[in-house]
Amino acid sequence: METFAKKRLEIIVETPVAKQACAVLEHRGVRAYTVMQTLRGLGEEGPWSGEGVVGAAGQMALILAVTTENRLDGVLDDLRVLMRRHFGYVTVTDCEVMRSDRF
Amino acid sequence: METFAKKRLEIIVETPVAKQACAVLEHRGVRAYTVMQTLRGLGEEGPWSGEGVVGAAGQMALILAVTTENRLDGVLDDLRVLMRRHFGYVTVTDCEVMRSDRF
Amino acid sequence: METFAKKRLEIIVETPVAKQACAVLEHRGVRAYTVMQTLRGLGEEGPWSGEGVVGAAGQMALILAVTTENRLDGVLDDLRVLMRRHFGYVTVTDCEVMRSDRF
Amino acid sequence: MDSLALAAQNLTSPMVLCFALGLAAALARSDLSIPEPIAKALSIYLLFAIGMKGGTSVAAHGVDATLLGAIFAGAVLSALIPVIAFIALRAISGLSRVDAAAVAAHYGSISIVTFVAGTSALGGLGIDFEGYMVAVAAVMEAPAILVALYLARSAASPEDAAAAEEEAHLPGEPNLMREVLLNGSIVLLVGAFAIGVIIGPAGAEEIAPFTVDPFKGVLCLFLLDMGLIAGRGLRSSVKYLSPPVLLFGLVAPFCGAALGLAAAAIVGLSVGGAALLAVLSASASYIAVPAAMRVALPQAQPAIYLTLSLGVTFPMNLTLGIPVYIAAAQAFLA
Amino acid sequence: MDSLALAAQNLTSPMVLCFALGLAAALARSDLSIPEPIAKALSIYLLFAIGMKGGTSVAAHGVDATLLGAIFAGAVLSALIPVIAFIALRAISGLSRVDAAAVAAHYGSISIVTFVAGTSALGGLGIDFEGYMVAVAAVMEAPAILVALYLARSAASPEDAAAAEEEAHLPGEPNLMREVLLNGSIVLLVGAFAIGVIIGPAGAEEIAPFTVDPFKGVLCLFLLDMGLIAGRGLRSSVKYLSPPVLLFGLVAPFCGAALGLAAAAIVGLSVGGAALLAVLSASASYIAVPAAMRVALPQAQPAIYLTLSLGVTFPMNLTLGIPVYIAAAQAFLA
Amino acid sequence: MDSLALAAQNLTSPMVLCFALGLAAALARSDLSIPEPIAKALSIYLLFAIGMKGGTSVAAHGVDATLLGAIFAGAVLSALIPVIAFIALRAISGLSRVDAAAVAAHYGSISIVTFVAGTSALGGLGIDFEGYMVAVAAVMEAPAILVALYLARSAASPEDAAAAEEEAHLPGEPNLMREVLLNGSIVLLVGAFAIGVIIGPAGAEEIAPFTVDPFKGVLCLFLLDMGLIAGRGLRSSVKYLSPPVLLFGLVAPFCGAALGLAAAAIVGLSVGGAALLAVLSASASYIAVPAAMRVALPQAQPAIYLTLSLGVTFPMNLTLGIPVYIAAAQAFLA
Ligand SMILES: Nc1ncnc2c1ncn2[C@@H]1O[C@H](COP(=O)(O)O)[C@@H](O)[C@H]1O
Ligand SMILES: Nc1ncnc2c1ncn2[C@@H]1O[C@H](COP(=O)(O)O)[C@@H](O)[C@H]1O
Ligand SMILES: Nc1ncnc2c1ncn2[C@@H]1O[C@H](COP(=O)(O)O)[C@@H](O)[C@H]1O
Ligand code: NA
Ligand code: NA
Ligand code: NA
Repeated sequence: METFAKKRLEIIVETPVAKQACAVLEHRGVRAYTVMQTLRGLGEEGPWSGEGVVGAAGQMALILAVTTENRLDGVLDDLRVLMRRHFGYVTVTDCEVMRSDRF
Repeated sequence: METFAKKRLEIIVETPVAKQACAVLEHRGVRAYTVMQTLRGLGEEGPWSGEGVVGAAGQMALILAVTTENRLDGVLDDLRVLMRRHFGYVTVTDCEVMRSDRF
Repeated sequence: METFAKKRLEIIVETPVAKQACAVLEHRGVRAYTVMQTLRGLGEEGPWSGEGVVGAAGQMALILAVTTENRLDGVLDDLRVLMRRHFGYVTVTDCEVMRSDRF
Repeated sequence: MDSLALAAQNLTSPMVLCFALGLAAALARSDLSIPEPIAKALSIYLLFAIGMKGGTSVAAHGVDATLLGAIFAGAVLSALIPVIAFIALRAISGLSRVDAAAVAAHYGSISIVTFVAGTSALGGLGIDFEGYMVAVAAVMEAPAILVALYLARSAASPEDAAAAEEEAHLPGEPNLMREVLLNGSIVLLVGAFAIGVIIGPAGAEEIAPFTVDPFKGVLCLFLLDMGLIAGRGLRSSVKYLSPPVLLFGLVAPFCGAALGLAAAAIVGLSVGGAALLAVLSASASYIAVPAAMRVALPQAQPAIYLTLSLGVTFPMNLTLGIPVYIAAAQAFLA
Repeated sequence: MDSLALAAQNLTSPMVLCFALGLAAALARSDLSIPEPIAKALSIYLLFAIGMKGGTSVAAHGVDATLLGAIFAGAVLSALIPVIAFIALRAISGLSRVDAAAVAAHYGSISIVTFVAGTSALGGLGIDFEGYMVAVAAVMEAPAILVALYLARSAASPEDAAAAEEEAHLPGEPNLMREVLLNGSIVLLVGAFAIGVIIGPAGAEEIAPFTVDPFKGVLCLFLLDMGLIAGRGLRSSVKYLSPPVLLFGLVAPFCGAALGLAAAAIVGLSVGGAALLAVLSASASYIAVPAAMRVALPQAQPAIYLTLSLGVTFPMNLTLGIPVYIAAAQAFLA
Repeated sequence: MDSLALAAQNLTSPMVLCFALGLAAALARSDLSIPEPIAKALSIYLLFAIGMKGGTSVAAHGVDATLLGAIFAGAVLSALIPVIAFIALRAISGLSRVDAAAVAAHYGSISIVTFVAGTSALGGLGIDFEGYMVAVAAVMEAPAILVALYLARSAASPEDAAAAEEEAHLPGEPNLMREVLLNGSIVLLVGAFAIGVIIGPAGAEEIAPFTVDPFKGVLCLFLLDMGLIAGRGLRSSVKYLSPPVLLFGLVAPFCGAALGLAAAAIVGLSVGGAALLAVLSASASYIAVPAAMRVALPQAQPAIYLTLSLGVTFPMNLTLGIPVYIAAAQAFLA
């Protein structure tokens, strides 16, 4: 079956900044994303856990966005600025999708 | 260490249809999958959020299934039919696994 | 924009053993990971669901770790031992990141 | 107390104010939110408590012949209202057949929290009602869905019909009726009702500090959540509602209530029971039916039916509708 | 009241009916479910409230020498029952050593919700019990695990031993005993017990509208959830239970209860305390032990031990066992 | 009762003991934990109930001129305390400007659960307080953040300034003040307060079995959770707190409380109101401000401010501070 090559962005970012990360995506033409919760983790700042935590600080969100290669550079430019001082990271993976039009 | 090439299917689909998407996988020989919850997102239909929502409508589920390449075509055929009128999308990514037999 | 090739490890493992899987990662030099919850699934052992379940047994966790290729062999060696008798699996995917230093 | 005084008093009840707080918070883009599992738990609590209450009351007062009449009336109303709604929508709204059918399904079916708010308003006025109205509520969930699907499919476009056909051949095509009838909410409501019937008032006494005492407070919190959801929905989707559709969302409940009252009079329900049958007929589903529509009528737009049901009709019923229906029941039946 | 009348009355209690509702819903494949964090919260509430209740009661009535005896008896029962269970299972069931040991661990350990249901049944009958039975419950969680692991490992196959050996060299190999003893449930139960002892009845009064009044209702909701889980487990895994294993799940509790009663008589517990020691001995863990087995005995099949404990023994204890154990305690000790 | 006796009594309250249990469990690495949605729900409940209580009390007792004075005093304290804290931290702690400013923001702002614990301690002593102190609490959340950001930015390093500048040009740069003011906690607190004012004591009576009766018990569970979080934070991050910073976390609250008392005396609050203004001034935010700092001052280290606020100051206030502030209010104002 024919599939189309796209880029899968996976952004793990501290929850208080997740909204801004999404705004960056939208601004750079990524008009679809999905946000997920994470439970706990380990990073440069040591361990963290969201269990029992009430506020957004100290929690990490995962943002998933499948988009086209041509949008990638702009998105990564802005994300690099955003992530310079915030916890988290960004990965880009190659993926295939079934419908080219909707990305 | 020796690893084996497989395909990682990631399906994001509206929750009321997740069960049917899983049935499609099973029917096409994908005998293992994992379902995860998502929090909120943006898509062609605009923004959505699961926060405070009681029913399944208006929520999106993520289905993860690692399978062999030869099963892919059948699965995607059926998923294409299913996803034609439902919210969400499907991505396929190359991945490596440690044990070939169990996929 | 310049990006760097890394490996994305995705481990799905039964929750009671998730802590040990994380210890394995740390021991092999993977100093960052994120743990997520999963909802339900199907596998060799049949279907499972975390809904309404109080204990850790019978639930599956997802561990995400982006790391460098040179750490992979050691990690997979230990994970192979761990996963031999526990439910779940490990996938490795190629990915690109924006900052090389932090992985 | 006349209907306006009732409505005014209703507007300053903690329930309505909590809903208003949620609505205002969402419209002002506050990040106030109730976690999803908590919202589910509140809903489970309300279904459990209201079902139990109905069952206990049936155990205490027994049932009479009107029970069967009321159940039958509920089923008929649930099947009839979508037909009328569909015709009205097609006549005035410009909605496609599919969208009109989907909206119609919501108005034939019921909203249990509107029902609960109705019982709470009756309680505040000291008006009794038949305990089995809970069972009537359960019965009214499903027929509307069947009728609406029939309306939608009977005139589907060729492409829609083809797509539906192809999808129907996929494995795992859900047995919709089974899913609706075994829907968690219905099972819990009916199950708690049955438990209430079995344990009776003495048994219910044991757990009353859980099921009865905090009931109104929990309802307040749930209405806060509903306000948040309704506000969010209005903010993002009110643009999908044309004026005639909006009008439908405001007027249809009164027509539904009138039908409900008429049926109640025929069946011989008490004033309280009649008011509740009116509330049920006036209310529009926003949990079970939307999920069923996404499965069975995916080409209908949820932005229309969900926003109309939750953002327009629900608040109207909560604030204005319920006191009016109660006053009408008092006027016509007492 | 004889044991049959007790059992009959018990069958129509809201607690048992809620469990039955959950079981029926799951077997009928309804999508009714309690969100996972809510189930955890209900369990936290029950542990907190029952621990507090026990501690308060100890503060009110003081402790006597039987406290130490009861704790000792609990530890011995927890260590002894798995040995007997293991021998019995090997003799009749055809389970492998590893599976038999894993099952045995569950029956030596305890189920706190069965204990809670037991206290609730005693309360309904107006029978008092020693507040420190809560501490006895906590003590009985762990020994069974140690004994069962010893049984499993003492005769592991060479491959199993090699695999366990290799795994033991992985970093982060958990300190099982530490994890079991500092298990959240035990810490909460013992901590709430200690708080109850410190604050005493006067302090407990302050929070009684939270810890006491809604207790039974919360228990009902938790049992609804357990019914759902048990039903789901039975549906997918009853096929893994051979007739002898099923029989074990139904009969072993009575043997455990008999041992518990004997120990209670020796130690000198009251009728209520004896009934609870019987309940604890009869009950099978379904939270702590399964998790420990997955870590320490991964080759044992959870489909067997979980389904047996939760799907067979728990319902039997809840419906038939508890009234029988209470009646037996009354007959033998009063 | 003198302040030591008060403190001693306070130490054996169920509230403090629950916090201690959580702290001990976390330090012992128990896996006890409260699911995140449950912790959020407990917090929502407390905000709702305390807001409602304040509003109802205002409806009952009316407001006088001191209301405006108290609100003004709260705003001034919230703006002033960070300046003093910042100067003190720069003088004694060796923290960078940015870290000092971030810490200062926390101490100018407030912790609502400390406030709730204060009202609960007052209730235990039978001391009344002005219902509108809830509104004062809400007012004190935000000014501290603005002042601290000003302090941080007025002397940012060139790189920091450049980075902030560049980040400020990103799309979606949040409107911080808007977000803080429309923060869910503030909206809920103020909204529930307003609802309480509207419905008054009669309306509040209806939902008192939910908002009032179980209040202390829910507070206990929430404090258990806070103990768990505080212990976890201390375990992983106490190493980031140098002795002078630790000292600050222990002493600053008393200075804040003294300022609060002075302001209360000027404004003319009652003893209870004065004690609460002292508690608010002494308390340090651990929900709203940390989140705001992560957005607006990302280069400040959360391991410092969160651990200090939640792991050091909160327990100190809960155990020692509150009784001392109440005793001081009694001594100075009665
Ligand atoms: N390209 C994408 N990347 C990430 N999430 C997506 C994407 N497309 C759709 N989604 C998710 O699926 C939901 C429904 O999408 P849609 O069908 O476009 O309305 C969105 O709200 C997102 O949560
Ligand atoms: N390489 C990584 N793989 C997986 N998760 C990561 C990685 N780096 C950071 N994270 C997650 O992001 C959080 C913050 O990371 P850091 O900015 O390194 O403190 C960590 O606690 C992890 O949850
Ligand atoms: N290939 C796979 N793709 C996705 N999830 C899987 C896969 N294999 C196993 N899982 C998940 O891991 C659980 C345990 O798998 P198993 O060890 O096969 O019983 C399953 O129930 C799934 O949730
Ligand atoms: Na209706
Ligand atoms: Na036992
Ligand atoms: Na302060």
